[in-house]
Amino acid sequence: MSQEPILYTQGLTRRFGGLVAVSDVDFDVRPGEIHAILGPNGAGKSTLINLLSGEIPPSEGEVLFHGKPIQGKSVRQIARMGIGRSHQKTNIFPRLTCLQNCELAARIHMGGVFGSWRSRQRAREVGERALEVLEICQLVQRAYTPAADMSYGEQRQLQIAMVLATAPTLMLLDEPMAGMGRDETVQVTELLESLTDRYTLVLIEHDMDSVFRLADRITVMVDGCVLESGPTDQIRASEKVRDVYLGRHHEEATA
Amino acid sequence: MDLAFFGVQLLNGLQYGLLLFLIASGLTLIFGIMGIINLAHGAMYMIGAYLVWDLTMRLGNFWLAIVIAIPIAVALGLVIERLFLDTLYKRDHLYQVLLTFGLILVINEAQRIIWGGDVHSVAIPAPFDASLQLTDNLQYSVYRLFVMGVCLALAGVIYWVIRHTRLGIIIRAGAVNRDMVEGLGINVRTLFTLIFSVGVALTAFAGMIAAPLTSITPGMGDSILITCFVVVVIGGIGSIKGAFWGAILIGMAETFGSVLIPSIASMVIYLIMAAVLLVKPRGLFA
Amino acid sequence: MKNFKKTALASVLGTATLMSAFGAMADNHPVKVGLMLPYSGTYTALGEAITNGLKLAIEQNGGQLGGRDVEYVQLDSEANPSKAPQNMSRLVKGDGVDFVIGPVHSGVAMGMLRVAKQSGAITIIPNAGLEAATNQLCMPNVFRTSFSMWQNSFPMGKVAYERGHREVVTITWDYAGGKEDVAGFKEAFEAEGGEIVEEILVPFPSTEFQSYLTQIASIDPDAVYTFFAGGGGVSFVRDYAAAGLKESIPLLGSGFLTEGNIAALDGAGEGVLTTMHYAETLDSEANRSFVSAYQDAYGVAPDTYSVQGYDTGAMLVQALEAVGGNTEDRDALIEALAQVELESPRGLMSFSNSHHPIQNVYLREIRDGQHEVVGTAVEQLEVPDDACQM
Amino acid sequence: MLHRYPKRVAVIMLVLLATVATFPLWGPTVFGSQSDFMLEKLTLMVILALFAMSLDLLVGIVGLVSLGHALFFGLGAYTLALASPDFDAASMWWMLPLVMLVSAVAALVVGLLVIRTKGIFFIMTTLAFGQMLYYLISTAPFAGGTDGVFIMFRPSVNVGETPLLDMNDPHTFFYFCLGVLVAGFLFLRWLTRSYFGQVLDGIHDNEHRMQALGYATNGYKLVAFVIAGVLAAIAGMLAAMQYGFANPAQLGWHTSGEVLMMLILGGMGTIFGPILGAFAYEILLYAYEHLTLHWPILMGLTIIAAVLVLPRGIAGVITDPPWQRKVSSAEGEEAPDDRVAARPATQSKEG
Repeated sequence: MSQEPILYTQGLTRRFGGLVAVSDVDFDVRPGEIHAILGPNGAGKSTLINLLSGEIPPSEGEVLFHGKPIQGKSVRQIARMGIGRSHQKTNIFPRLTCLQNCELAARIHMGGVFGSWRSRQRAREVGERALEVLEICQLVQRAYTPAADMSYGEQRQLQIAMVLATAPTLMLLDEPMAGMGRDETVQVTELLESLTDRYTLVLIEHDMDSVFRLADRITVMVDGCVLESGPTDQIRASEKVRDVYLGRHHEEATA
Repeated sequence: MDLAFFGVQLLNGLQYGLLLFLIASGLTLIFGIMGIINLAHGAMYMIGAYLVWDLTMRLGNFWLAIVIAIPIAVALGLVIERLFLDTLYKRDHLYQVLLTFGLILVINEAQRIIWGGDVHSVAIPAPFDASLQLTDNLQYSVYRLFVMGVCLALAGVIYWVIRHTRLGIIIRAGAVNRDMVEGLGINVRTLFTLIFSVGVALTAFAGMIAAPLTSITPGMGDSILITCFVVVVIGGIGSIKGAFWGAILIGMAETFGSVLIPSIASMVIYLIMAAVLLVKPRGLFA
Repeated sequence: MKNFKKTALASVLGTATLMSAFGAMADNHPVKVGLMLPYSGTYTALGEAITNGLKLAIEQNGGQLGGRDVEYVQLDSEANPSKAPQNMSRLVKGDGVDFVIGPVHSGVAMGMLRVAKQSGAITIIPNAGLEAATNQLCMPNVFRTSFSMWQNSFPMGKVAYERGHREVVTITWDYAGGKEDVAGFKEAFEAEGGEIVEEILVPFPSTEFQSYLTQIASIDPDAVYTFFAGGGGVSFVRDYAAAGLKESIPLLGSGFLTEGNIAALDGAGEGVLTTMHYAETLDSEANRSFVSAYQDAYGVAPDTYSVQGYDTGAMLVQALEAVGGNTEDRDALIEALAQVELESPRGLMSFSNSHHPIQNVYLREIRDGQHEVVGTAVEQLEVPDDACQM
Repeated sequence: MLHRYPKRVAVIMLVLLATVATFPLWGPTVFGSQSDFMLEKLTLMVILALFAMSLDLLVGIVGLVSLGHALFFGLGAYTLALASPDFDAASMWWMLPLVMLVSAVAALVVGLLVIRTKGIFFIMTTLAFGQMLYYLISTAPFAGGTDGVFIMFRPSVNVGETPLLDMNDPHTFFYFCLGVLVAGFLFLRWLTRSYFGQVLDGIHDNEHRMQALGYATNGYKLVAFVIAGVLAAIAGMLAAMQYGFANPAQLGWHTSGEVLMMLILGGMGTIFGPILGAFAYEILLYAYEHLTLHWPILMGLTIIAAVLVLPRGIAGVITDPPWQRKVSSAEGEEAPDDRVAARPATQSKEG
């Protein structure tokens, strides 16, 4: 894989008060791949994602998207550049219906609110786009249910649907399957698989099976640093990873 | 404006600023750690003043009065936190605003029932009841110097706690990101109770040592409250350092503003605040 | 003790009204007196003093007005001008009172008077000193038993000059009352040939005076004239003394600087000169008996506010005697009120065409924590009210 | 669905409207000699309802807790006071647009500064700006200072020379205010259900998410801020008209606090709640003042109780009655509060 990465970081570091959450991380994402980030809790995975999506500024180092630094750009500008993300906490608009959630996401990327106000045409396009992504995420039957009344799994899927609705070139997904049951996990895994041909994904996930099934490359983080990064098979084989990460992961699981 | 005059004004500004810092520090602490907006802060200042007046009347000794008043203030903070705020942390700021606004009404009226509506004052206590000759016709109360000293000392203590103790790390982390505090595996409940009581105590204490320098009247806290807000906004939320420099800035601004540009003296601090917000929407030290 | 005396008075009041109620004829429904005064907030003390004075005066008349019992409707003005019109309207239209007594605060007065103009309700102002009330606004149904800012400060202008002061600095709050007061002093002082070298305005209600005291010291005038009231007055006088200015630069003021708060000054006020239409130490039969009666009733010494309340009560007593308790014929009642002449604790007091008191203004010096009367600054002073001739 | 309420809400509001609107018919028989005063009080409640409703757009819908909303209320009053000719009635045809224009500009300027701040900061900066205007007005020589100013004539509503409405007639004025309130209500109802309203809901639930989606949230908040400001100014103008009196106290932060109380009593974020809240607050105040001179304690405790026990106010009781909570979809109702709960944390992360 010798393509130009669509996003990469150099010496990325972030401190909170005295505590170092991410330290000197070099990280890159190539077009069309699924790049998973593994690591025990508190390893700085979410902080890294937040840095990539520009939601928090780095203390040192920088993030380049399509070769351009995202420093100093607002979250919304970065979103408009084509980085879509979903959060670890279920992060939807509970009082709006499933469809409205997606419309909200689609509308801003299709001429904005006032555009829709002006022309019925635009409004219809937005609605179609929203239904489209619900289709992909198998949520059409729930279109008119308030998000809050949907099952947890569905809410997670809706969140992915919303990211899709913004037609991003890069999707950052923070534990999309967190707290899901087996079947739901499988369902979402399939959903993500169906996206691989069309989207580039950065994925934080605990669920080993899904990760090893989905990811093209994996970066393993421990205590804010990159422990090892490489193709899935390499990581699967790596001794270091097994000891340091899988070991701990086990304790956590059993604890 | 000759040099001596300028010097004295500098002193006035500094003294007022330091007192403001003492009052505002509690406010900013509570904001920073607990994310609680406490409109009743000014009322606490008033309570402090009335407590020390009442106790001085009874005991005839200002210092003794303070020693007894402080625990009362702490207890008051504790009760309020446990009784009312406990339920509010997970709720929108609006509820905090309203509840503490309700507290203002209750506390002010309670004050009137307990201590009445008359104006009171506390005599400047020995051994600081002397004064220095600054210029040929102007004297300066030693007690004001003492107050400055106390404020500086407390500022130092707070700074040290923030910089060099575990609590300090938590406080700093909390000011940046409250989730971290939970993350650090600390009993947040206890921490909050502690912080709030300390915050209230600081404010009440400010009211106590300020008592001999001002007149004790109903609603005396209301006007100081707004000034404190401006200080905190300028300094930056939860930042003790910000509160300090913000307070000094406001102290100087009010002192010199009132003399140099009297026409807009009443608005000068708000103009400064607006200017700061234009440049740094989160305050100078956030 | 205080409380005990309060209850005592209450019971006396109660029985008095009760007895008169028995001896009353069929058509004797009570006179409704509405009090719109601050019973909460900064001005509470004033509101209570006025209420006490008023009730004392009526109590001394057997708790009756013109042979009719009295019913009080007390409403907290909150000293909040924006609520004044609706509160006033509640008393007049809602509770249907025969008189409205109030307020303390000039801003509130403006709001009340707006409604008084529309409704024609008889209003007696027992404190608020805004000039407009009995001049520009000029309403036949509005009386004042207190003072105007001008009336208390004007006499000091002459006094200041006669005491050899030529260059004076004035300092007051940047609000209507303060400006009117200083204007009165300035008028008289400059007429005598004195000069105001600096007019300092302090943001209302700030009590942070240090920078201004420093400024005054650097100007070093012959004297300082000031108007502050309540806590502000206490703070200023104490800070002024603490800054050591009192010895070198005499402090003159309108009476409100120290009125009602002399205890809180604890010595800092000694030697301060003020002009006022009353002093608790006035050596007259009327005053002595008033002071003792007030002491007995409420267990505290009266101040100017109590007197203003007391005279308001006395005014009602006299006027309703004159009309035989008939509150229906408003014109007659207003006429009767305008004719009132009082042997008040403050001395002889009558009303001008604009329904403003014509009264003595005394020069007072604080000695051993009392306002000692140095002399009468002006006999029977009448305020300028060209805009209002009724 | 959001901003759609059970039938009974519409029914209650219509009954209330009918009751209020027909007061002149039944008032005299019920209150007798007091009915004039009661009509006056009712008019005031209607005006305050408009004021509270305007604040609800900020606090309840967008989630911006403003403690300086009285700024616009007072601004409306003073615009009327200062723009009215001394010896003649102004014309409503230009007075109303003027008030709206002035307040819109003011809201834009203030908004540009305060919108950039978040959470507690927003509360404190709005408060401070309110105080700034308060001091400006109370020290400005042209504005009558702390004593306030009279407005001797109510603006007239004429067609050509012939008066369309006699504003000095208490009944006409009452119906005029009621009309404005209803219009304001319908406008806000439409707005909250529009696409724009959807975005505001999104910002309220999770502004951060909205930005992540690519929304320039500050722009939307600013627009809402201006709309709220203009409505508040109209209420302020009516209030000043009613008694012909404007005073700096109308701009003070205590006024802002009071209107927030009306919001919590009525139930925020519902547009119709604040109307109930304004009525409830005024009635309580009237009762308490009659009850005792220590009324502030009662009022204070009422607010504290409302915050602790009835955070969603009267509206909450109507839309989701306690006695049938189990029946109604609990999480569907509670979830929003949880979102709100999550908010301060996110804000302090940003702030």
